[in-house]
Order: sequence, then C-alpha cells, then structure tokens
Amino acid sequence: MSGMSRIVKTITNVAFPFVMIYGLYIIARGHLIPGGGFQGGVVVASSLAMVLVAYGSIWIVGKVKEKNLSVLESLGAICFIGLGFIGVILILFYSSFEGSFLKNFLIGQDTIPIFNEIGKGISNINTAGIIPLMNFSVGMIVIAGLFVILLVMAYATRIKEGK
Amino acid sequence: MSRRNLVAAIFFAIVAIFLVFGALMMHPFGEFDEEHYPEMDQYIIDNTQNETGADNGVTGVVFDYRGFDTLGEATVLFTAVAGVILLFRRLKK
Amino acid sequence: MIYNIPYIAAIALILLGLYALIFKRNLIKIVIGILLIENGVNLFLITLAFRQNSITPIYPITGDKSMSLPVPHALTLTSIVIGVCVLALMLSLIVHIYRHYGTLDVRKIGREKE
Amino acid sequence: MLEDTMINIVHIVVPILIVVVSIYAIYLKDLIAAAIAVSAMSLLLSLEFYILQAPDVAIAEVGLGAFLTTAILIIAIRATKKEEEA
Repeated sequence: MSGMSRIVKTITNVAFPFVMIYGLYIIARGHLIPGGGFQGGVVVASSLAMVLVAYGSIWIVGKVKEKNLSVLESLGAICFIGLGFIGVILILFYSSFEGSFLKNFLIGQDTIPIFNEIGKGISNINTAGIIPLMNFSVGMIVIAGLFVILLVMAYATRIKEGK
Repeated sequence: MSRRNLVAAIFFAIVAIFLVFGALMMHPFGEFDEEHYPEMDQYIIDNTQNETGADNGVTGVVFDYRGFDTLGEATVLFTAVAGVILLFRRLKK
Repeated sequence: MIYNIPYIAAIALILLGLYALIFKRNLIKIVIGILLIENGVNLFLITLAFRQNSITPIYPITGDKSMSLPVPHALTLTSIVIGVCVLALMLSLIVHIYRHYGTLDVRKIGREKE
Repeated sequence: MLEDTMINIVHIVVPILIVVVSIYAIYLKDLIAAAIAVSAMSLLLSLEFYILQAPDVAIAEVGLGAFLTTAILIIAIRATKKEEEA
C-alpha cells in the first residue's frame, strides 16, 4: 500500500512517540500496575502498525530489513528459555538449592548480597525477581512477531503500480 | 431448503437449546457459595506477594505459577510468524 | 435472572458465530464467525472470574473488599494472543485460495478444473 | 447508592450493545463495513472487561482486537473481493 495524504503523515509523526513510550512504560512496570509483556508489546506493535499504514509498506521495507526483526524475535525466545534453564543449572553449584524449570531464583535469596536493595527507594521497582526480565523477553517476542506478520502481509499484497 | 440446510438447521437448534439451558442454570452472577468456593484462586491471592514478589496477581500467575502456558504461547506465536513468511515467500518479488 | 445477562450475552455471541460458520458461504464471513466464537468464550471466562463487590487482583488492598479471581484472567490473556496468530494464518491461506481459484465462494472452490 | 445503580445499568446496557453490533457484523454485505463492526464489538467488549474488574485483559483486547485484527482483516479484504455475493 502506498502512502496516505499529508495530514495523516503529520498526525502520525506527532502521535507515534507518545504511544511507543506508553507501551514501553507498560512493559517496564508490568509487575506493579495493570500491564505486562503481552499488553505493552501489543501497544508498541500498534504504534509501528500506525506508521506502516500511514507511510506505506514499500517505504518501510526500504528502511527495516525483515531478517533483523526475525533476529529480534529469536533473541527474545532464547532469553525466555535461558531464564527458565538457569533455575535448573543452579542445582549443580548449590546443593541446598531447590530448583526446577522456570524457578524464580532471585526472590528470597542471599547469594547475591546487594541485589534486592537496588531500586528500593524508587517505588519498589525491583521486587519481583526474574519477572521483569521475563516481561522484557516476552515483549520482544510480541513486538517483533506481530510487526513481521503485518509487514509481510502488507508487502506481499501491495497494489502494483504501472500495471 | 435443501437437505443439507435442513440437517444443519436441526444440528444448530440442538446446540442452541443445550447452550441456552446451560446459561440459565449457572450459579448467580458474581456470587460464590460454599459449593463453588474458589480455593486455588484464594490461595494465589493470599500468597502472591510473598512467593513471587509481584504486586500484580495476574503477572504472578502468568510468569510464575503457570510459566509453561506462557512458553507454549510463545511457541505458537513463533510458529505463526514462520507460517506466514513461508506462505508469502514466493509472492514477494 | 436479570443479573445473568453477561452469561446470556456470551451464549448469544457463540450462537451467532456458529450461525455464520454453518450458513454463510463467503470465506471471510466464516472467519468473522470464528472471531465471534472466540470473543464469546473470552467473555464467558471473564464473567466466571467476577466476584460481587470486588477489586482487581492488584495490591495494595483497601477496606474489606475481596479480589476477583486471577487465574481466568491469565488464561484469557493467553487465548487472545493465540487468536490473532490463528487469524493471520487463516487470512494468508484465504489470500492464496483467492489467487488460485479466483473466487471466495465455498461451493465453487475445487470444482473449476473438472 | 447512586454509584451502584449506575454500575448496574451499565452491566445491563453494554452486553446488549455487544450483541447488537455483532448482529451487524454478520448481517452486512459489504465486507469492510463488517470488519469495522468487528472492531466496534471488540471496543465495547474491552469496556465490559474493564467493568468486570479485569484491566489487564482490557488493555490486551483494545490493542489486539480493535486495532491489529482490523488491520489484518482490511489488508486481506483489499487483496480479494470487497463484496459478498448473493
């Protein structure tokens, strides 16, 4: 789809940063307020889709390579599974550790001495162990996946010009 | 009305009757008596701040108590992206 | 009886989706029917999670109110994301079917080459 | 007291509106109009989720259901026919 008129492009330029920062805020504070990885990723993907509709898919494909988005999605999945397996691997080093897959190993521990004190004053942002890290990895998966789906479908069914 | 539409209409009527009776026989909206008391949810509500450290109970359930569900959901999203790219690969150029 | 209205709305959504799935012949209308069934099931799960005079399951709690149940919320969250993935795959297949057969009518697909 | 009465009225009105809009989504012959009806149905459904004390699900539904579903549906309808025959 080719681009839309000048009014739509101007309003998209104004509204795009606010929507994107709101989505990242939802991801970062997902364990304290309503939100999380899925919801924030969906909001960020909505802002990217707004740019896609306003400027046209041919312009976007010139700027963003599809392979880079695939790398981002794979990175998110590897982070998620890796965080799950750390809970199993820690059994080998600490014999008194009761671990399992997807074990929340950062909560209620004293092996890393100062970790739970970081960010105590800033409205308790570091209270949930590995849940914020999992929010970030799931957010990466959702952003890259939904944007790749929209981009590939819009570019493959574009209206061919001069035909 | 052909024979196929007649059979489909009969099937639709049977399913509709069962679903409507099921909706009318549910327990009243928003009230839980002793028979339907949600023990598992009450345990999660009472303990989610001690066991997971998250204030938001839904995030605690999604990423800690039911982490395998989230893993499966990520797998489904990955497979859907792979399927869409595979289907439109030939049409791109 | 009057307070069972969300249950009845969920059942009505499921029945409307089933009607579109059985009696419509356009493929995109069938996809819209599947969307309606999905939203009806989501509404049913959220309705089961509601408790009278409750707040959302987020601390801190104020007063002597109870919380609504968190597990159906998590299940619905997973279900919504999976629904969009399935929708994208179905529509990709429908675009391919239209390019191959030139129609979206269910009765005419597959009978052109005879 | 007034607040409880208002919430009860909203609990009755919003599901009826959801069912009416979904009937339009089935009935309309123009497929783009049907897609817009699905979008409106998702928006009202997210309002209903918010009243039923589930704001997490409401955020996800208003992003996915009312925006991305409509975008994917309109992309697919533009690549195929825009009218439903007979």
